[in-house]
Amino acid sequence: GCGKSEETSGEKNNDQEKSAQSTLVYGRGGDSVSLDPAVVTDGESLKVTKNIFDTLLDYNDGDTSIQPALATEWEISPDGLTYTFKLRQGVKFHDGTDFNAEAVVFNFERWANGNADTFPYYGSMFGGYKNDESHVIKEVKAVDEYTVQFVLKRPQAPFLKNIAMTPFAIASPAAIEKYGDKFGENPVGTGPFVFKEWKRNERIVLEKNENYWLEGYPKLKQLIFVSIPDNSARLNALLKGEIDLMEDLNPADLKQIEGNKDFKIFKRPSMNVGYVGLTATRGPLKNKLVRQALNHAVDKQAIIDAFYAGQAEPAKNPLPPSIPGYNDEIQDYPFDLEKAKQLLAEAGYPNGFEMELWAMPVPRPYMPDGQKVAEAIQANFEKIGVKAKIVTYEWATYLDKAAKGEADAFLLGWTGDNGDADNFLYALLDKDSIGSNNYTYYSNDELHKILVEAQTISDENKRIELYKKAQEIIKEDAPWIPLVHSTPLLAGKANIEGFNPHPTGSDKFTKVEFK
Amino acid sequence: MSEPLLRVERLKKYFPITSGIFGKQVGQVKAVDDLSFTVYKGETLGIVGESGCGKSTTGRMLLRLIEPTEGSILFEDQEITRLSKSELRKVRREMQMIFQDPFASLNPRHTVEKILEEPLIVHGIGSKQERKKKVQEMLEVVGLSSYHAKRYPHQFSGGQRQRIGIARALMTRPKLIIADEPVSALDVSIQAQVLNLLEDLQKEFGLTYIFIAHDLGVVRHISDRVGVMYLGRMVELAESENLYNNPKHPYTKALLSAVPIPDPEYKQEKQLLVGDLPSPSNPPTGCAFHTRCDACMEICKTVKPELKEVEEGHYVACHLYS
Amino acid sequence: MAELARNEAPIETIQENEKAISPWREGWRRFKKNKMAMVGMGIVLFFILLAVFAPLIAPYGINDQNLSLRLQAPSKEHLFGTDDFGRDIFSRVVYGARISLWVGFFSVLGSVIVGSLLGIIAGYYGRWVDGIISRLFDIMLAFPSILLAIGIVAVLGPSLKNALIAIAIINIPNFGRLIRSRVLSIKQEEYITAAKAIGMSDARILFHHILPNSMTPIIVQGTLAIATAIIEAAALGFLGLGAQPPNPEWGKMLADSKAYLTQAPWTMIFPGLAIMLTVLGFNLMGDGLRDALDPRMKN
Amino acid sequence: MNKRSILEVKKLKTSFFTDDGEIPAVDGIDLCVKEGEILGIVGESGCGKSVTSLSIMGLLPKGIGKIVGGEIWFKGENIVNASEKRMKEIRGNEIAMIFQEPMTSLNPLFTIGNQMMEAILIHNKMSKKEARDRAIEMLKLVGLPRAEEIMKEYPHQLSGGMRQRVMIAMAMVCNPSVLIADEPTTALDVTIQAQILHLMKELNQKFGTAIMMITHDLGVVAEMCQRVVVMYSGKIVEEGDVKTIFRDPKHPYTIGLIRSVPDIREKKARLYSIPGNVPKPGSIKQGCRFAARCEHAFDQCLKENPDLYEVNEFGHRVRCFLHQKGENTTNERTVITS
Amino acid sequence: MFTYALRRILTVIPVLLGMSLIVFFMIRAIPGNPAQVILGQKATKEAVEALTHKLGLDQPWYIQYLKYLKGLLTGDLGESIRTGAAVSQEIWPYLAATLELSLAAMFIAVIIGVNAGIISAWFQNSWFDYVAMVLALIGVSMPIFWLGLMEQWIFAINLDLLPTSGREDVRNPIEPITHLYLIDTLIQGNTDQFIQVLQHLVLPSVALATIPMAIIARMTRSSMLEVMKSDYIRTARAKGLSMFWVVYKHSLKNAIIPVLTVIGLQMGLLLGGAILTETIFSWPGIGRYIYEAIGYRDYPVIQSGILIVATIFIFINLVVDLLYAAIDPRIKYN
Ligand SMILES: Nc1ncnc2c1ncn2[C@@H]1O[C@H](COP(=O)(O)OP(=O)(O)OP(=O)(O)O)[C@@H](O)[C@H]1O
Ligand SMILES: Nc1ncnc2c1ncn2[C@@H]1O[C@H](COP(=O)(O)OP(=O)(O)OP(=O)(O)O)[C@@H](O)[C@H]1O
Ligand SMILES: [Mg+2]
Ligand SMILES: [Mg+2]
Ligand code: NI
Repeated sequence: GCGKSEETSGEKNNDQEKSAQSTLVYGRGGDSVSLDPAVVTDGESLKVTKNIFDTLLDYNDGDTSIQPALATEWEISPDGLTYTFKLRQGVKFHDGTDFNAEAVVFNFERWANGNADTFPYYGSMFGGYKNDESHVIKEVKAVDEYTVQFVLKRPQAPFLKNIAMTPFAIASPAAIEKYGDKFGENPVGTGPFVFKEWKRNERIVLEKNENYWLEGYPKLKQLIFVSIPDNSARLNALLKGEIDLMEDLNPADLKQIEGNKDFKIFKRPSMNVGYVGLTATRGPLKNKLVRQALNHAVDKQAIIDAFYAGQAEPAKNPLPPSIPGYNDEIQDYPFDLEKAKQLLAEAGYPNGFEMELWAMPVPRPYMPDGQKVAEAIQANFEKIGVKAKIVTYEWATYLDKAAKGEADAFLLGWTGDNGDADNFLYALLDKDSIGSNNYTYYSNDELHKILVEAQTISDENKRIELYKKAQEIIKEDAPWIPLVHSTPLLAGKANIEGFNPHPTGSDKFTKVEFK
Repeated sequence: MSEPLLRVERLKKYFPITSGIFGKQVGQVKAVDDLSFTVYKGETLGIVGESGCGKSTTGRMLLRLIEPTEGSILFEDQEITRLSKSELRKVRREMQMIFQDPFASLNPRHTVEKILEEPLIVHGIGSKQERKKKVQEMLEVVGLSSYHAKRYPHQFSGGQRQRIGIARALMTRPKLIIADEPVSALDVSIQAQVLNLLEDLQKEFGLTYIFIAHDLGVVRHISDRVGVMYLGRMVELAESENLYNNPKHPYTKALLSAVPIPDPEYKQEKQLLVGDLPSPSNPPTGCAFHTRCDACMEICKTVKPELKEVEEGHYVACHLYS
Repeated sequence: MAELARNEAPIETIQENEKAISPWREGWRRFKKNKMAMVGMGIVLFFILLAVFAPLIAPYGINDQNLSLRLQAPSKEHLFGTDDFGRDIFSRVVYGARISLWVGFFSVLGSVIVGSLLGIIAGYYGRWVDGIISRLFDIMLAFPSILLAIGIVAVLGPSLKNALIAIAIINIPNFGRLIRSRVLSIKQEEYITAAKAIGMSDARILFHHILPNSMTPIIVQGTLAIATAIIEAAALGFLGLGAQPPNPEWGKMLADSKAYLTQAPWTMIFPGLAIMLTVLGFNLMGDGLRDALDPRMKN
Repeated sequence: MNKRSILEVKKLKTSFFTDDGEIPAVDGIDLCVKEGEILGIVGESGCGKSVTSLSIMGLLPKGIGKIVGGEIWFKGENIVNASEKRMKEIRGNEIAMIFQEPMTSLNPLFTIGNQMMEAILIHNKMSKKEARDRAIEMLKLVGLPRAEEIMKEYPHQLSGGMRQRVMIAMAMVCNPSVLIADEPTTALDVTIQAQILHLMKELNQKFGTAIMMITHDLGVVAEMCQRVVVMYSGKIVEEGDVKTIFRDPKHPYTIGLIRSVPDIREKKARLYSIPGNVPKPGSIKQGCRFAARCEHAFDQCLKENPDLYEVNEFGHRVRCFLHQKGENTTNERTVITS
Repeated sequence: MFTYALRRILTVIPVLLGMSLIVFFMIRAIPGNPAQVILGQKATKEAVEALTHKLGLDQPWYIQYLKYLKGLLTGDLGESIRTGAAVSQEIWPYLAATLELSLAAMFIAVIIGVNAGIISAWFQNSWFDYVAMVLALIGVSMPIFWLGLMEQWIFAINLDLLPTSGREDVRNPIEPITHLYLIDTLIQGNTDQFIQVLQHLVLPSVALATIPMAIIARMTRSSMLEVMKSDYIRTARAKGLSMFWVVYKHSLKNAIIPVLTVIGLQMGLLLGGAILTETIFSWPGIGRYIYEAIGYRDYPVIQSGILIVATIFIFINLVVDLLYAAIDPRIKYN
């Protein structure tokens, strides 16, 4: 209540505001599901836990390269099977208990003993759980109080990147035991902010961790996450000063912010791709030439200008350029309606055909407004005689039906989890992923061989070669029309400093402050 | 007297009073309670009584528009109460009804022609041309013009509508007509027209009427015999002259004396009844009239008097005469 | 006999040359006198004409995109301005009339047919049949109707057709109840007793007397229901559960331009006004019809 | 017969303005009510009886009904254009009214006591307690048993006769000088009607309240009234002493009316009947309104409208050309003298 | 009267049962698996299957339904699939938000609607009557989501008078006690916050009030006109009662009965039908809660949410019925 919080009432005072603002209100589209990072898969939850918990390793500020966090240094055995981490000393959980090797082991044991239901990310990143054949981790042991050792069954190339993922944050063993099932509502970690209050669907309040291991940080006294589902409403809230920082700015509103000196734009480096999936098992789309023709028929730049406010780059590969392995030599299919028509005729559809074009009902970072993009594409297709009927389902239904291969062409996208090429190419286009994230039912054995090989070797350069080759195959087969790599936009008060939006979508507010 | 056309015996109608969602019966309205009378061919039987005494219910039961609770109705030796639906339809050709409200009893969306033709269609009488012709004829009979056939009811005055209602009843050439207060909604000058018409039609077609009304003057005028009802029962039944000149039941006496006479010079000792009509859902024990009767005896409070013939053709249900 | 009648021939209140005035004609006469109702009918007719002649009236196609002319303010070329695809809003609003009228009319037609059928069955047969049907209506009415519509669309998948079906379904109980009570009250009318007295069969009574006499409230209620149906369709469209792009459904147009409220308010103002005017037209007309056809039915 | 008149209506014209145009419901009637007398007004449905009474009370339906001409003199004051404030003082206090439908004339949501006391408190400065006592007294006066209980009851708990008694009690509560009774017994059964008529007569005698008794039942008139006015289609066609009118009616309509009523004392062979229908008000534009139905109608009747001609000096007047000739009244217009 | 209320409550049971059945099937007919939704786009097949099993969604429908019913009988509304919290606990804040909003809207609608109706009837055919009735007609013809947006545009954005969305100021949050913030702030005696809550209430409640207000005004007017034509009003006037008392005592009490029905119905509609307003004004209410639950296939939340809304709706109608009895002595329930 405000009655007792003096600094909040103080903030209302204008003259004090400039010097003393120390509460940041962050407006976002939805609420968290749980604040136990290990049990969730949704970005909204992780966004918050990122600030309550720390991971052993962390990503660098603007990209996905690794830097120390709770672990200060690490060592990899030459066979790539043993990883030894030195832990930071003197760190305490928010409940006052000590952070040490035992705590790390406890956390990993907890996850490994779970299942796909309880700790979904663990299973998918580390190949399964304790008794599974495919489980990568053989053993986690505490060598001494501040040394932990991971022994793997087989080498895993992106292991360090995985370890750095927000879900694998180290939680207080004491608190886990204390709260049991309710840990998700009473999270205790070592992070820069301490959990204070959660009012579902409205706000989550975090407070400064006075004993944070990074000297002098965090700068903010309070960090509040509020949910305002509607993008425009959120913008209004920002303009009226009800919030300080907002994500998912409608690209259309970019100009408005840029023209206002009280506010500024923050751009999240792109690690995503938005695409049109062309289901390879349906009607005319079975034909590679048709798919290529459609690739020629989309004016990506116009779409970007109109619906991304220019804040995206046209995509030619499934991979975003920032990810190692990106093949920049590939020439995109140019926007060429004549060529497209010619290809269609070649494929036996000189007069075009009819199909469904599914448009996603919800805004995503890679596609702020699926409906509009679909409409633009529809108009493009129309010009080569392809009559696309726009179909929308509710988001859950959409994914469900698309996964079953019921869509002809559909809009979708992907945000990378850990900055590895595997997380895009294998997850989205390998034949193993049919039924899960390969919605196009595209299946190419040669590609499959390459992708599997790249998973098991740890030689970075070799992997990059393999991925480049993979992208060539994909370009030729054209299971997608890669549309864009978008730059998600955030807007905030002009005096916010130290905020560098992270490509993964989860930001740490340790260094953020008001000037 | 001629032969009987309709014989009603111990007719009863108890309407259930239900309550609640499960329709539990919590009581009964004894609308008609043990009613017997006979109607002879060619006569007019008047039935009078105050509002709610069961006149309409009786009339409707005779046509089985309301199912009787008990009792028998013999029409030309057919037991009406036991007829199947299709047999009943045949009988309805022979018995017709004229209603009180000239506004409500004609379907506002049908032309006069359609209204009059319908009985014929229902009973499959005549070809289309024949039916049309019959309609025209009947309109003339009841004093309307043939060009009225295409009009709708709302274009007519009350008296004219009542004529249409009468025409409809006559279309199938019935033997018996039950007229339920046919003139009580009409103005005096129109009332006389309709009464005359009814009389003329009776002569013309040899009709038998059961004439229900609460206006004692009208009933006297048109009826050969008159029955007086009180709370669902017949309290007195006699030749019209006899009943009016020599009423026997205390209720009949009071009723007659209550009627204002349109003659300022005629002075008559009023016999004012006390109180209101008791509720038919909770009728008094014994003689239903005992609560308002100034000749009430002990026996009246407990024993129901039967309708008995005390003089030739003069029936009374009163302990004074037993 | 005829002589006798002539003796007392009444003076005619109707002259021979006077026309037969059917209740419909009478209703129309009263309707014509009602200024508000005529305004309503004018508005409705206007939108109907707009819908019918949309291709002639609209200067541009509904999907003529021109991304370089996005969000232009109203001007001579674009009376209502352009939307975020550079499409002409005026043309889209004109074509939108087709959709709204189509949904309004057919959804109500659907509810009327199904509702009347159920209502007649319930009212005529009574007892347990009535019990079951009435309970069904109770259940449907206790549902928050917009949630029910959303649920139905979620099951069927969002599209204009399914929105129409959903709207038809949620309006069924209204008509069902109306007809049921109408049947019940008409059953009590004396002319029905008269029909029974002449030996008419139940079916004939139902079709020749009860149904025709239930028409006026259906027409009145139907007109008013078209008004609500148009709003409901727009609401579903607004939630993205109705018409799919590039269909220029008014509600959908509002939803699509919501983001431009501050920059380009015209994208919101005109479709909204179109909805309001159409609905107002039907409401005015419905009110007038009620006064003219069914003066007893005031609410 | 030389009582003063307290209510006088002169050339009253009241019209309704509807979609179908102006309907002259009351078209220039003159009548007066004298102290303590019972004046009967008879006529068939729609002839303007109720409209006359509502015009007097100033209770015409707002917006459509309007007095378009004439005067209404009450105790020497023309109340046609009296202010609403003045009318409020008159209504209920000086002129009271009871209506035809006892079933709907009492507000169903308030107790009898509440409605009775309201009538008292509007016009009298009294405590609630006093008003209550007065109300109970009145209820007893009109012959209601258990008056105290009835005070607490709602209208629906009473029978029609009892309600009409309540209405009368309410009307009489301020001792009005004129009571207008608009068909007070039409909706009641004969036995109850007899009770109510008896009561009204008693009150008339006891308090000397003048009563304007509107009815269409000639029997009621014969039994109750001293004088009677016969109306036809918005006009008075005959006026006079009850006995005279019944013994020697002059107007063909009055004659027809009296002859067409069946009598319970004897059976007439055939009823006399006036041919034709009651005309809608305003439908006859020219001539005597009764001419079309009149056996004696001649040319003049179809063209001109007859005046009310005096038949004798006792106030027997008739609107018929037949009697213009018979009597040699000199002037075109008869002035009503009181 | 008490037994009547009891009986009415009993009749509600089959309706609610039927409704629970319909809702149960309807939401299961929506394609899409809740487990998939919860785990998101990136979940593995196994994870989805495991969760499906854990949620008991792989059991035959009748077992699921019976389980749910059994829970209901013991007052257990189930647990949210998404958050794992008990629906019975989770739902109140949302319900309170909607209650506060719709009560505020109803308050506005009734106060203005009833009085406008009365005055229109009293001065029938006056300019006030015309203006009020034209406005009312426009009101019933208004798409409220559009009205809401226009309000935001004019009052919040252009004129900057009122907040655009939400129930409270995030920086100055309210300590919930009852979750009805007006009451909470009053209890805490915090006038600043009370005003702040009021400010947040204005725009959405006005948008929400428009239609009921228009309907109530029209209904009141026609009902008043009807009543004022009645015999007993003529009687009251014949007694010499002034117009004011005739209108506000004799007419209003009679005329209000059909208006009450409308108020009851509209209140019910507001509760469930505020989704659009709640969406536009980011009002954390029950409508949006259920709507979002549909998106997440959160079966227990949808089922119980709709059931609760319907129960309240039915309950309001029950109260209206009982009010009738209180107003109208002719209605005897026993
Ligand atoms: N359908 C019904 N259900 C229950 N009670 C009924 C029904 N019809 C009539 N009654 C009751 O039966 C009694 C007799 O009614 P009926 O209509 O026969 O009287 P009536 O003599 O024709 O009266 P009126 O002169 O008013 O026409 C009344 O008390 C009435 O309330
Ligand atoms: N509210 C009204 N609107 C239009 N016309 C009316 C209205 N009230 C009365 N009239 C007209 O005035 C005429 C006289 O009506 P009034 O009520 O005075 O008749 P009445 O003599 O009292 O008849 P009844 O015996 O039926 O009561 C009627 O024919 C009718 O056409
Ligand atoms: Mg009857
Ligand atoms: Mg009258
Ligand atoms: Ni506070």
